[in-house]
Amino acid sequence: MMHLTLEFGGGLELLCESVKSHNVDVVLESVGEKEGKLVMRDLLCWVKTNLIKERPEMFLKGETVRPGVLVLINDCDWELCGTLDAVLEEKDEIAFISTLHGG
Amino acid sequence: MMHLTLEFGGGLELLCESVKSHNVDVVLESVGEKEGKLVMRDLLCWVKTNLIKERPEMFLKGETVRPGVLVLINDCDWELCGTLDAVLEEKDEIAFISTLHGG
Amino acid sequence: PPYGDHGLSKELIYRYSRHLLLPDFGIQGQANLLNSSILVVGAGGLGSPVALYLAACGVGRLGIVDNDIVELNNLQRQIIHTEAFIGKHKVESAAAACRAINSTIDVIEHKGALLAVNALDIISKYDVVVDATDNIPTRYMINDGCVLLNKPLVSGAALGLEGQLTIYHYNGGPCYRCLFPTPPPTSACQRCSDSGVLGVVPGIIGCLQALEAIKLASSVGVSLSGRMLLFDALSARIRTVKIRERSLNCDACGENPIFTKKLFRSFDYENFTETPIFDLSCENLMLL
Amino acid sequence: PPYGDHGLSKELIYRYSRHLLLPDFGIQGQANLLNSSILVVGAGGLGSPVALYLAACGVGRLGIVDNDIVELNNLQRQIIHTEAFIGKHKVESAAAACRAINSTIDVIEHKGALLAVNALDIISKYDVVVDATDNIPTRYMINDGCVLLNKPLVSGAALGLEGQLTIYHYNGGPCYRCLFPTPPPTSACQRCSDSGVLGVVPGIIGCLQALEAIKLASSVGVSLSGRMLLFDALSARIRTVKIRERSLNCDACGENPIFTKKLFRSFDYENFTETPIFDLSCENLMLL
Ligand SMILES: [Zn+2]
Ligand SMILES: [Zn+2]
Repeated sequence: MMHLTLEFGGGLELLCESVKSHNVDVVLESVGEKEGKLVMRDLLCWVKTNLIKERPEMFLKGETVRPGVLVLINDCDWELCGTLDAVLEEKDEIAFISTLHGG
Repeated sequence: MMHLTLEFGGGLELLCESVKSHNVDVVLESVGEKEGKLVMRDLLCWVKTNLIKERPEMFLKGETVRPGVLVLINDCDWELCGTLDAVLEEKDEIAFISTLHGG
Repeated sequence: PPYGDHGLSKELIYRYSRHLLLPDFGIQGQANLLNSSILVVGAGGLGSPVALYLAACGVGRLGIVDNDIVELNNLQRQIIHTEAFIGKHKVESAAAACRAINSTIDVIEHKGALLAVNALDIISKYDVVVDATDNIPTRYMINDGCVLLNKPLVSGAALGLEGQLTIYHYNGGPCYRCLFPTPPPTSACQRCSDSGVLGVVPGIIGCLQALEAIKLASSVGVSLSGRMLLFDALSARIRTVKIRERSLNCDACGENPIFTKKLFRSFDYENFTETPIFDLSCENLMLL
Repeated sequence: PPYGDHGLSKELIYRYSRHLLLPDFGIQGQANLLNSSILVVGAGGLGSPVALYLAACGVGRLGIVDNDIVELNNLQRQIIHTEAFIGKHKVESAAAACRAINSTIDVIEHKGALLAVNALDIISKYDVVVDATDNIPTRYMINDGCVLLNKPLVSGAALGLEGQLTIYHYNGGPCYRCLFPTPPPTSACQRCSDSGVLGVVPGIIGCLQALEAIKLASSVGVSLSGRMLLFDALSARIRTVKIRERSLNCDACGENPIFTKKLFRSFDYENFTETPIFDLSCENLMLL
């Protein structure tokens, strides 16, 4: 089991009953394959199943997040950490932020 | 030896040649007594000796910081962590911020 | 309260429609704002955005206190004033700007300095106080007055390339004296007129003060009480730190406070802080 | 450049004295500002504080582009406009406000929309561009134009109770397309007119945009390039995150960019993003 903090912002929280911050325990058995490691690919599935209450197409497109969503692992763009293959560690903080266009 | 990040703000950086952030290694032997622990009391002495280049009276008054200086240990007011007796740990970040009054 | 039944006119619904659309704010938040009163102490670098945004958003009664006259060297940061108002009272200038943005709210001009003799009378007329002043005796005085009258205080400061922001005496949190029971040595007190300030730095802190005042007045969101925001413009670094709790020994808000309204009115804040309320400008240029 | 020898008149030295006193800014920073030119695209919620603070601080030439007319429901957040300007062009209103604060700078009015056909001509006249617009086709277009002309882009956005800020195409950092190579689905694009915005939120982001533009124009401090500031008003939480590097595959700034000036001028940004540039307001109210 891995304890993570998941955050949703920029409007994505509306998909999770308007709750922005979620402290979750992700059970390793239920996901992941390679040596019991939890990678972002697994987490996206877990989020879609467990947190997203409506319009999953506003969160995912194919196997990754939809265009216009920034993914941050411990305040760092997931593009710098391996995107879908980024390995997560206990107490990591993952944020999903929809980019804003208003002014 | 203990690695710490020390920050000075609100004008206190002027006492340290205008450098706001200092990555320092504090040698334990040189300070501290109780069981080799480094406490804030020791660190203030160390800072006064090693970093403050001018007007130490703008930093310390007696054995503590002068009135109007906030001390933060890992972004938390040192009043909540024991002030002079707060025990420091490896990689702690300690900030000394002079309060501002301008507007 | 006139908007207690959300009886907003068509015009007000249109004016504030961008607020009414917000699920987390909505008509209740707007009605709360329209029924609220906020006092802004200081119409300078911080007070400029505070007053403009509070007027624009629809605070029902907005009071502005200041003793100064608009000068050319204010205009680099005090965006509420224009060249046409140079030589006139800042309060008049600021009030005119607020009314030009929103003629439907009540803007009250308190011309003259906020002093211990008049502070309680003025503060008592408002729900929330914003400290946008530039000197330490006035900061202690506003704090003590807010504690005596049990008003939340949104306190901001800016100098050079840095800013600080918190809320005092709210929701069981600390007051200014809890953090700073002893005034700093006078040699540590700088004003913008002494040391300079990048104009947009008080702009940022002032906007954040306006936001916190709006949150308090509309009962929306989680306030900065118990936390302090520290802003460093050069590095674009902003962090929020946890500050101490209310002190039971505090002279203002502790279990045995020394202040009564009577003592407050005659308390000599300039002597207590060894600092004049009024700026002597070039004469007291200090390096730290 | 007229201020290249720091030849500031007595009046300008007095006007900007609070900047000149700053050791980290000083006369060189002020001279750089006075010699610089900044384009603000959008005179709405973000553009209001951007234009006011840039005018106040002494940017030598300040351009403002907007196609809109001032409406009453703008005044809840667009503090550069007043009731007296309702029905008039936002550019005229904003320029008048900037000139009233600082008659010594050059304020240029670009009335009408920034479109692919005219963007390069307009952007090419300025050193720094501030994106203070409210729609996604224009955001892609400004980005591509800034990359083609090699101008740094200070990009801010605000909606609801949140704001975002970064700098694109500066100092080897990423551009907007590096982060967002594919436009989001139209159902994910909201405007303030659709979903509402707390008025002071664009105020805070706009002031931070002004600061970053001033830092770029004056060559002072460390910019937000490579980092993005995320602001949540309800919790008063501000954090700065590290964003990806420039993408070598980027259509705009990569090693084999698809854009030429000619292609840019005829590129259909509305079709690319499946979003209209001009707001159809109530007709396209979307919930997310
Ligand atoms: Zn207290
Ligand atoms: Zn790019």
